This record gives sequence, C-alpha cells and structure tokens, in this order.
Amino acid sequence: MSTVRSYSNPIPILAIVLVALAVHGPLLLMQLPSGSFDANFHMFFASHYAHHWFNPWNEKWFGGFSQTTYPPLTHQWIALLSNVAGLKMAYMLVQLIAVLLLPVGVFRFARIWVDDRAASYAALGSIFLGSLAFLVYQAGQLATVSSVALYLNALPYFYEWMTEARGKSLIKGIAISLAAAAAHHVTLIFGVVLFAGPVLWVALLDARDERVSGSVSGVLSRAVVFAVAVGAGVGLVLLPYWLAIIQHPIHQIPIPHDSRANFLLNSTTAVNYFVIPYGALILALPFILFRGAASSRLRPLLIGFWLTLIFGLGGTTPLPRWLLGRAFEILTFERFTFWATLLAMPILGTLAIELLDRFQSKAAVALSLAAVSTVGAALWWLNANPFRPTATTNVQPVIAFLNRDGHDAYRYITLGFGSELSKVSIYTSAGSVDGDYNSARLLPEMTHYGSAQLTNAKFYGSAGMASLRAMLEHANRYGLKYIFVHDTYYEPLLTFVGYRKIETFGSGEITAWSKDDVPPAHKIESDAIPPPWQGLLWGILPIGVSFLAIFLELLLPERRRVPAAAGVPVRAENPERHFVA
Amino acid sequence: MNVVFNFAGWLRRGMCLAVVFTSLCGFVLSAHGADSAVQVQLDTKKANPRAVESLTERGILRDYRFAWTSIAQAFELNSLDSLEGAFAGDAKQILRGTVLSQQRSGFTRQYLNQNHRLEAVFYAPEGDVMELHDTAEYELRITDGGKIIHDEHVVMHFVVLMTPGADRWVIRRLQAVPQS
Amino acid sequence: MHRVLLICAVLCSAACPLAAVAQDLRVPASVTAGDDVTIPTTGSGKATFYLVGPGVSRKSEVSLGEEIRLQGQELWNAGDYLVLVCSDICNSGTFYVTAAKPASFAFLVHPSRVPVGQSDAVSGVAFPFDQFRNLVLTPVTVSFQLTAGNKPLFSKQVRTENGAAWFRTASGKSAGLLQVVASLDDLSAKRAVQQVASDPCNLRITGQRIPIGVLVQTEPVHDCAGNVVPDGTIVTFSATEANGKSTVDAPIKQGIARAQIEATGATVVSVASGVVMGNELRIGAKP
Amino acid sequence: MKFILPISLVVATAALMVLGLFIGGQARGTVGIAAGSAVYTPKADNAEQALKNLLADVQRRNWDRALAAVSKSSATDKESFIQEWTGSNGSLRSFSALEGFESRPLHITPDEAQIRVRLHWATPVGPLEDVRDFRLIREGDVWKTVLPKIQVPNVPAQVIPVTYLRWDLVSGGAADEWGSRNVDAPHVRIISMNAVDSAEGAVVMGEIVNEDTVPAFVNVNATLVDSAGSAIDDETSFDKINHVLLPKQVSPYRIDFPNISLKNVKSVRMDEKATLVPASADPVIGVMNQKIESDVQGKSVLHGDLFNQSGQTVNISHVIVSFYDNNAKVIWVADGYEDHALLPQSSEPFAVEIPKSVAPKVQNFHVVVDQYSLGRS
Repeated sequence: MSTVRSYSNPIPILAIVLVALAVHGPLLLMQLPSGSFDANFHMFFASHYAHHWFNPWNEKWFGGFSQTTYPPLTHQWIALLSNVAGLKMAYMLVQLIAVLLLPVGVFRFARIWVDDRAASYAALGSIFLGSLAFLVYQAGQLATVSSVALYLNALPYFYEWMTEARGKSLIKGIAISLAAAAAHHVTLIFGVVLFAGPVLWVALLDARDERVSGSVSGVLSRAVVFAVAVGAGVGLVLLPYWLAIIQHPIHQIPIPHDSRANFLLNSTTAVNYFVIPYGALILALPFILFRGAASSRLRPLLIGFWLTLIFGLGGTTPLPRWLLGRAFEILTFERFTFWATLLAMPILGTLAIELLDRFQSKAAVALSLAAVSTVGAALWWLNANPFRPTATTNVQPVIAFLNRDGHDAYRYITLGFGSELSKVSIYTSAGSVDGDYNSARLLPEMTHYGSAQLTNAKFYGSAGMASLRAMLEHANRYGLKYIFVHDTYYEPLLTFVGYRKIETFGSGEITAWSKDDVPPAHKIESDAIPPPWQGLLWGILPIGVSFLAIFLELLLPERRRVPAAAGVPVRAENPERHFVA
Repeated sequence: MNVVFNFAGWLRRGMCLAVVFTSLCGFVLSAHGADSAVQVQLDTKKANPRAVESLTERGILRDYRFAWTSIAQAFELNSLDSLEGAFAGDAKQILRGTVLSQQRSGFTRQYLNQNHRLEAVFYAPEGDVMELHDTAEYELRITDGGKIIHDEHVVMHFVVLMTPGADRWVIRRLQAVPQS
Repeated sequence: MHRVLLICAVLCSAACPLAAVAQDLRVPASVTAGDDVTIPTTGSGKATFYLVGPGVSRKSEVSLGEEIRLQGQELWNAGDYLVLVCSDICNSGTFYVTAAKPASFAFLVHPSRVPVGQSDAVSGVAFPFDQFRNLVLTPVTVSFQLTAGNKPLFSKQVRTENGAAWFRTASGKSAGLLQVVASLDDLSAKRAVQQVASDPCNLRITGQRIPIGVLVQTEPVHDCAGNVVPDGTIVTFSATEANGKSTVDAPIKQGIARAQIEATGATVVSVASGVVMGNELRIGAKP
Repeated sequence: MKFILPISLVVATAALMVLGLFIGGQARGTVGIAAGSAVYTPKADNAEQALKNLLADVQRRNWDRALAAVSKSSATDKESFIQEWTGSNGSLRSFSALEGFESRPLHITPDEAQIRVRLHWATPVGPLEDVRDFRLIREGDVWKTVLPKIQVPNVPAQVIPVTYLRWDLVSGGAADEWGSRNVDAPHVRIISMNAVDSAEGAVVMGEIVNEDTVPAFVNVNATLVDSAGSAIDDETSFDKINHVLLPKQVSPYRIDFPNISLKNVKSVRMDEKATLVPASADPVIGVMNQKIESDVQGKSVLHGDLFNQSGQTVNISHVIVSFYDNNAKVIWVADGYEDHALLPQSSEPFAVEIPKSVAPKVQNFHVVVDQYSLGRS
C-alpha cells in the first residue's frame, strides 16, 4: 500500500486501540498513576468494597462515612479484579480499560459528525491528548475518564435511536449511559448539556434536512423517551446516592481549588490547567472555530466545545460562576477541559485528514510530533509542576505502628502526607477522622471551615489550620490519640496542645505523636449510615448495569457499516467533498 | 452482516449472574447475627475496704454488660474482633484461646437470655481493682455444622476481677466456680 | 425459631437408624488445674466428643466403650467444663477445674511515690495465683512487710478472703525507698514506694545585684521534716519594682533554685513554690 | 455565519475574560504553593495601591519586585527585609504566611502618607493578626514605602554552663506481670475555678498545680451540666494551658464553650487528667517588666519581655496569663504566641490583650510561658 493510499483510508479501530495500548499500557504497567492525586482515594474505596461489598458504611475516614456518596462502578471493578491482580494493579487495569474504551468512544462519537476517516484520526488523536494524560497520570481521575469513555460510546446509540428509531440502540444506549452514571454521576449530568445537547441538535438538523429517516417531531419524542428512561434508570441505579445527598446536602464551606482560579492572574495555574491539557491543540483552535462555524452540522459541536472550554477556564471568566451558582464552589474544572478537548476531536480529525491530503508525509510527521509532544509535555509536567503530589513517602512504618499493640483502638490523622493518607487508610485497621473525599464529610470540625483534608491543612491557610485546631480540640471526643507528621510545620501546634513525639520513622522523615489523656475511640453515631437494603442495592445495581452493558454489546452486535454509505458529510454545504475520502 | 441473536446464551449468562447476586444477597442477610440483650444487676453493699462511688457503679454495670455481649458475639460468630476492648490480661488471652480453638473445631456456642446478678465483694483501697461475684443464668446452646448438639439452661457462678482501663473497666480474670 | 429447629433436630435423631448403641457418660465432679482426667464411656461404635471450657473447644472422634483421656494441658484454666459425647444422641456432663496451689502473686502497691508522714497513705493488695494463672480462692495467709532502709516500718499477716489480701498503713518519716514485700510460704513479691519530701518549709531567698539586674537564689530547700525537696521542683521568684513586675519559674537544681531578674530600680523579690510562700527580699536601686 | 460565529465566540471569550478580571477573579487559591506571577499588576499611582502592591509581592515572596517598591531612603537591605517578613531562627514567623491584609490611611498629603495595615498571618498555631503603620512617600509618579531600620538580634559569643535536669520515663512492656511495674500518675490539683459568660460563650477558667515530685502532662476537661443533670457540652483546655507541669508548677487554664450561655448551666463538672511524661527542666524563661498599658488602638494590653535565661534558642514561646481581681480570684485567662525566636540570654517583647469588660477589674496577674524548640519536642 502506498503512503498516499494509506493516509486516504480510515485507520482500523483495532489498530487505534493497539496504539492506545502501546502508549498507555507501559505507563500503566509502570504504575505511573499511583502517585497521582486521586489514585489512592480510588483504591481506598475499592479496598472497602473488596472487604465489605454490601456494606457501604466505611469507618476508616471521618469517623465513619457512607461510600454511597460516590458512584461505585470503577471501585467495584477494582475490588473484583483485586482478588486476582492485587489492588494497585487492579486499579491500573480498570484505568487501562477506560483508556482503551476512550478512542473507541471518540471514534463512534466522531462518526456522528464526520466521516469514518476523520473519525479514526480523531480517535487516534484522543490517545495523545494532554488532558487525558493530565487526568490519568496527574489527577488520577479514574471515574471521570471511565465515565466519559462509556458516555461517548452511548451517544451514538442515542443518535441512532433518535434518527432511526432502532430499539436495539435504545436498549444499548440506556445500558451504557447507566453504566457511565454508575462510574461518575457528574459526567452524566454535565454530559446531558455539553455532549448530548449537540447530538440532539444535530439529530434535529439531520431530520429537518432529511438526511435521516426520522422526522423532527419523531426525533424530539424519541429523545424524550431516552431521557426519561435514562433519568429513571439513573435514579434507581444510584438511589442510595440520591438519598444520601438529599439527607445531607453539601452545605460545607467552599474549599478553594486552583482550577477555579483566574488563570490570567496566575501563570502557573494557567500552564497547569490550560497549556498542558490542550498542548498542541491550542494551535488548532482557529481551525476548530472556523471549520466548526462553517458547517451547519458542526455548529452544535462547536457551541458545545466553546461552552465546555469556557467552563474549563474556571474563574478566568465569570460565566461558570453565573451558570452554576453555588455548585461552582464545589466542582473542580479540569474535567471540563478534558471534555472540551474530546468535543474538539471530530473537527480536529477533519484538520488531520486535510493536512494529510495536502502535505502527506510532512503532515504525518508534523501531526505525530504535535501528538507526541503534547502527551510528552503532560508527562514531563508531572514532575515539573508545583502542584504535583508530595513525593512518595514510605508509609509502611506508620501502617505497622497502627496495626500493632492495640494502637488501632484509637483514631489517627496524618499531617503532610498528601494523597498517601489513603494508602495508610487502605492497609491499617485503625480509623481516622480525616479523609480524602470532601463530599462525604459530616463532622462539623471539617465542614465549618473552607479547607479540605486535614493532612493538607497548611495549604488552606488559616481555614485549614482552624479546621485542624477544631479537630484537635475534640481529640478526646473522637479518640484521636495518634498523629503522624511528615512536615515539621505542624509540630508547634501539636506541642502546644499537648501532643508528644513518641516515635520516629524513616530517619526522621515521619514522626509519630501521641496525647496521653485520649481515651479509646468509640463508634460515632450517625444518621448517615445506609440501611442494609441500600447496601444491597448499591452492591448489585451499579455493577449489574455494567454487566448488562457488556452482555448487550456482546449479544446485540452492530451491523457492519458499509464505508461508502456511512459517512456523514464533513461539510454539508459542499456535499461533493464528502466522497473525496 | 447477519446478526444471530443468541437468546439462549444470553438467558443462560443472565441467569448465572442472577444466581451469583442472589447468593451474595443471601450471604449478606445471613451475616446479621442475633444480639440478645444482657441483663445485669449490681449490688455494691458488701464492697470493702473502699465504698463504690455511684459513677463507678454505673461504669461497672455498663462495662460488664458490654463484656458479656462481646463474649456472646465472639463465641457465636467465632470472631476475635468482638473481644477487643472489654478484656485484659489473662481473661483476654483465655477467651482468645477459646475462640481460636472453637474456630479450629468448627462449632459455635451461644449465650442466650443472659441474666447476671453481680455483687462487689472487694474494692481495693486505691480503687485499682474490684472483685465481683456473678450468679449468671443463661441458655447455653452449642451448634455444630448447623445442628444444635446441646441446649441447656445454666446457672453459673463466676469470680470476676475488674480493673480500670483507659476509659472503662475491663475484665482481667473471669473464672467459673462451683456453687458454694 | 431456634426451639423448633431443636425439636426437629431431636426428632430427626430419634428417627434415624441407630449407628451406635446408646452410651453413658460419667465425669469427675472436680479436677485440679493441670491434672489429667479420664472419662469412661459405655456402649460401642464411634461417637463425636466435644470438650467445651475456658481456653479449650475440642472436637474429636472417640470409640464408645473406651476411656476418653483429657490431658492436663487442656485443663489448665480453672472454670467449668462441658463434655459432650454425640453419636445418635448427645450425652453431656459438667465438671469444674479448680486452681492448684499458689505459685505466684499479683501484688498491687500504691502509691508509687508518697510524701513522708502521711497516714493511711500506703496500701497493697495481693491475689495469689497458681502456676496456670488461676486465682486461688482457698484461703491462705499472706504476710506483708514494709522496710525503709534496713528499718522495719510495718508488718502484718492477712488471710485471703475471696482470693484477696490487703493492708493499709502510714508513710515513713524520712525520704527514700520504702520496700514492700508480700510473702506466702516460700513465695514472695517485692514492690518499692518512693517516699519523697513534703511541701517546702521555711522557703528563704538571698539576692544580689548583678550588671544585668538581680540574681536571687534560695537557701537549700527542705520540707518541715528536714528532707531535701527533689530537684526539678519549681520555685517562682517575683520581683516588683516601680515600672512593673518580673517573674521567673526556676527549677531547683542541686537543692537550690536561682534566677536572674532584669530590674534596675528598687525591687522587692518574693518567692513561692506551689502554694507555699517564702520570705520577701528588698534590693536597692542600681547605683 | 462562517465568520460571524467564530468572531462572536472570540469576542465573547475575550469580553468574559476581561469581566473575569474585575468580577470573578476572587476565587481563593491554596496557600503555600508557588503561585507564579500575575499577568497584570495595577500601577502604584496612589499610596494605598503602592502599599497593596508591596504586600502582594511579599505574599508571593516576589522579593525583587517588593524591594523595588521600597524607597531608597529606607534604612534596610534585602537580607534584613526578607528576614523581617519570613522570620529567622525557626521562629513562628518563619512558619507563617501572609494571608491577607486590610489597610486604612491615617494621614495622606500629596507627597507623604501614613497607612495602618492589619496583617493576617496563617501560622501553624492558628491565625494571627498584626497591626503595623507604614510611611509612604511620592517618588516621581509612583509611591514608595519607607521602611525603618530593622533590628536583628545579635547574641555575643559566650559559654553558658547549664546543669541539665530531665526526667525520662521507662515504660514496662505489655507482657509485664500485673502490678509489677506500677508507677502512679502524678498528683495534680485544680486550685481555682471560675465560670463566666463572654461574648463568644461560656468560659471556665482557673489554675492547676502539680503537687507531685515528677513532671505531669495535664489537661483539664469541663462538662457543663443542665438542671436535669444531663451534659450540655464538654470541652478541654486545649492550648490555653501549659500541658507539661514540673513539680509544684502552676498553670492557668481556660476552657471555651462557644455559643453556650451559663444561664442554661446548673453545674460544671471538672476533670483534671494527669499522666507521667518525660520532661526537661530547661530552658528557663523569665517574664520581665510586666505591666498593663493601653496600646495605640486604646486596648488594655499586658506588656512585658521574655528573657531566655538558658543557652539554647527557644523557637516559639507561648504566654498564658491569669488575671486576678482584688479577691485573688481568676477573672480571665488570656494567651498569645510570640512570633520571634528567643535567642540565648536575650529578650523579646510580648503583649497579651485584656478584654474591655475585664480590664478595669484586674488587680494582679500571673504569667507562665510554654515553649517549642525545634528538635526537642
């Protein structure tokens, strides 16, 4: 096959998946995400499911909290796989599955807008996204990546159901959407507007322009059917989550997050949340704008992309604050940047094929360089950025200390451990009043101050230290006898409130402090403990819908599309170009 | 491409899944062990040489009840976790040994309808140890492989040594004695 | 529910064809801890034997008609033991294991530090235990002896009641180690009580002017019985002058507490330790 | 549409970003992370803005830019300027971050201004406030801050003989025979207790003494009990006490019950807990020249100097004061942290504020000093 010919065909999806495997497989095998912000958090949740599948009440954090406050699908999959591969490798496997599903989703999603060839390049490009590397290796947002990968796979069914009224598409679309919701509810909620909105819009355009068999009213009514079914399904699958959130709405004082900052006032934040996630895509922004505006079919996608981009800029513009209200202070916005890059991929796919058609090998080299440098920069930034998680600390002595001599009869906190807190929590039988999941906190010592984890208290300034002081003030109430310090910053406070250094680990890297008059910890009574039926529901439905989605994909395969008839015009205004590819 | 819809295979896999889930549900439901209330009465009139303060009396009542609830749970579920907190020294060691050997033998015992009449007979001058005599009545049921092999209403006498721990009274010695 | 199950179980057992012929079980009424025991059985065939007691939960196969041997190490812990032999039906028997002769003490003495010359300040409790750590409830006589230096302070013989023997007495007159011994036949347990000086008495200070202010120090600090107050005890010096007050909490070191006070004017220095006050010292202004 | 839409989106984005600078830019970031530099800084064309720019650069530890905003006539150099803001010798200031500030002009002329600034510091022991007056002068078209000479403590080389005295604790293993290693808890006693209502809620305070001959870790708990005999709330003395008391040492304690009025309280259950801890009798810190005066804001303040009589640096000192009325009853307990380190044989001033309602009744006071020394906790 000549070079020209090889560029003029769509890249087979299997090849794209293999490229994804080749790029991300080794990085995941090297367990690169294990140092990310949230990886230990996900493993902590998974560890609880591995031991208590049907009991979502976890006493290891916050003196007790309900895991029904976070959708469980990815954690439950890790828990299942951990029996075979161990917890950390199970995490990597689930992350790998999500990463492999993503280009498939991008390919299928892109085919709604562009032809197979452009879609295949969009899918290939998605493997090298800086935002993907950022989320996987720096942020550790397993659930977001998994959920959006599933959601992108569900949207083509939504489109097919609306335009062709195919029952099979309805069933599969609903099942995958529910699985996406079971992985991450926020993705689904925002996805309705940012992803499904443009899909609905283009379906209506296609119906109006008679590019598809369905009528406008038919498309609308089927969209309603789909929305109602998914809404009801999500309501049921995540029922314990909704009940928990209704019982204890998030009233805590907002916690600052740099993704909500104004990037113009802070160059480091701008690099971290804009330059690195977009990478070389920044160069394509003018093309995305003009090509998106030029085609009526691409305009919904362009509008969706622009809105998501603006959200991804956090506090740089006031729009997210205006539109989200109080939710602005709860959400973090790096995920919007990820979604924006995904929404840009179909248009980027057309740019790729146009460049390849025009410049052939030169374009191929340039695009490859752009892709590799984008993902490379994101990987380099892992160690170069000032937001990076604290260097990995050997927490084994801490775990050993807590698990011996009845020390686990008391609660503990860590100070200066960053995300390593979750690692300690996974392997110790002792409970902590701290934790790495803000939305599950109910203790007033934590919710009344604008700070997140106690272990990172100093990074939240006075609010963080006030929260820590409040917790230490009630140390006796909570049985908080042991504190592990990995930052001498906290030592003066501990000294003045009566804690005493009792052990030193790892050549003084970590010190253990104890307060002599603290009584053993007692169970903290809470009205947030889910009743057993909720535990059953939580243990069955989310994982159940993922099994269902897999079965439906296996048992109801798609008809193979005929390439010549499959393409939707890239530019509807110039239909002749549609057949050039 | 012709799609063959393998309904039978789908149904079979679905049923397998249902069976797995049903078994899991059953397992969870069965894990909720029975927890019957433990009745304890305490008489401190004979305690000497130190009189028992009312706060201490309340503490003893609470902690002795908790200790027997723990024993009942530990022996019924063959779990060592329940023994944490209420016992110290020899008492803890013996109870742990009992549970461990029970785990090996595969049978369980239940202490049902417990009623304890507790009498403080000695309270050390510095308040660091209290000896109590317990006339306990309960139904002892021994089950092996799901089959009840022994069920008996028992009246038992115990000599108990309790000492103050970090935040509660703990049993340091629990020794059954013949009725005098 | 459980009762229904029990009745069903009993009925089922009765209805089953007899696998082994009925047996009889005779257990000893009482056994001393650590002794071997044999339990004779009657009948024939195989049966399951259960031993349920403190520290032991045994299940084994036995042949009816043969003796069941319980080794002494299974019967270390005093308490009640239930024996069950189940074939077609279960037969049970109960026996008690009682403590052997005393082999050690749990001896609790309080306090570990006591000011001199206080009545009913020292007390002790002894619990005799056998070699298997069982509480010996049979009355025995325990002898308590207290000596300070080589001087005997107190001696008493006490018979255990419900397994406990105790004493209470006054502390001695001079600071130093008080040895407390409990003995029973050839067994003994020793504990020590530190007798310490009482509150300081006649706390007196002297002082002089130095370039940076005033240096004050106590005379050697004693209690009213003449015992030296331990080093580390805090003495508070307060200096009052026209433009304010200065205080120093200084520890006694080698019997004396001293402090520097920044004071330039005429100064009145007072001293206190805990709630005990000492003399006042007037020092003139810096020349 | 081909051009209108992209241009509209670009214009809208730009407009929103400009708006964001003025409306939405207040979102707080995390402290302590290198913050990078701002794309835009307002010009120092008035005194208040000049001081704000200077303090913003201090916040970001952007020393070169901060020094550029300092007048050449200032008697300071870069090293002492940085030391003034970042602290030295492991002092509390060296652990602190300037979190915010509020400025109030006291006096402004066309060429000179006096501005009072309330500085908000985030410190390891909690938020601290510092009030400072700055003088600014106009130099050309910009305002610059004039800083006074910063006094850096200078300790002469010397040899200080110290007789060390400390108590170590040998604790028995878990396997020890019952009663064989019996060391009693130290004997401590609450010597006074008083409960009052304050603006923030009920306060229980008093003094506690270690009557034993060994050091004691002490903590005082108070439980407020209502007329039905049930507990309303229980709190501890937290950092309003010197937790390690040497033999015969007296410490004030204060226990706060926020948002609770004594009207609903029938009785207060006090519970002092004491355990044996290892301790050292050094360093000895004298409290010199104690006197109550009014500060520039008219508040009653107990002033004094902490004098480190030992040969080791005390990094952070904590002053706790009990105030007595004319019946020698404790009517208030206040505390404060010293943000400069105490070098050997040197003094640092301290100040503790007395509430307005208490100040007129104060007849006497007792100051104790707790301390933190790096590596000796």
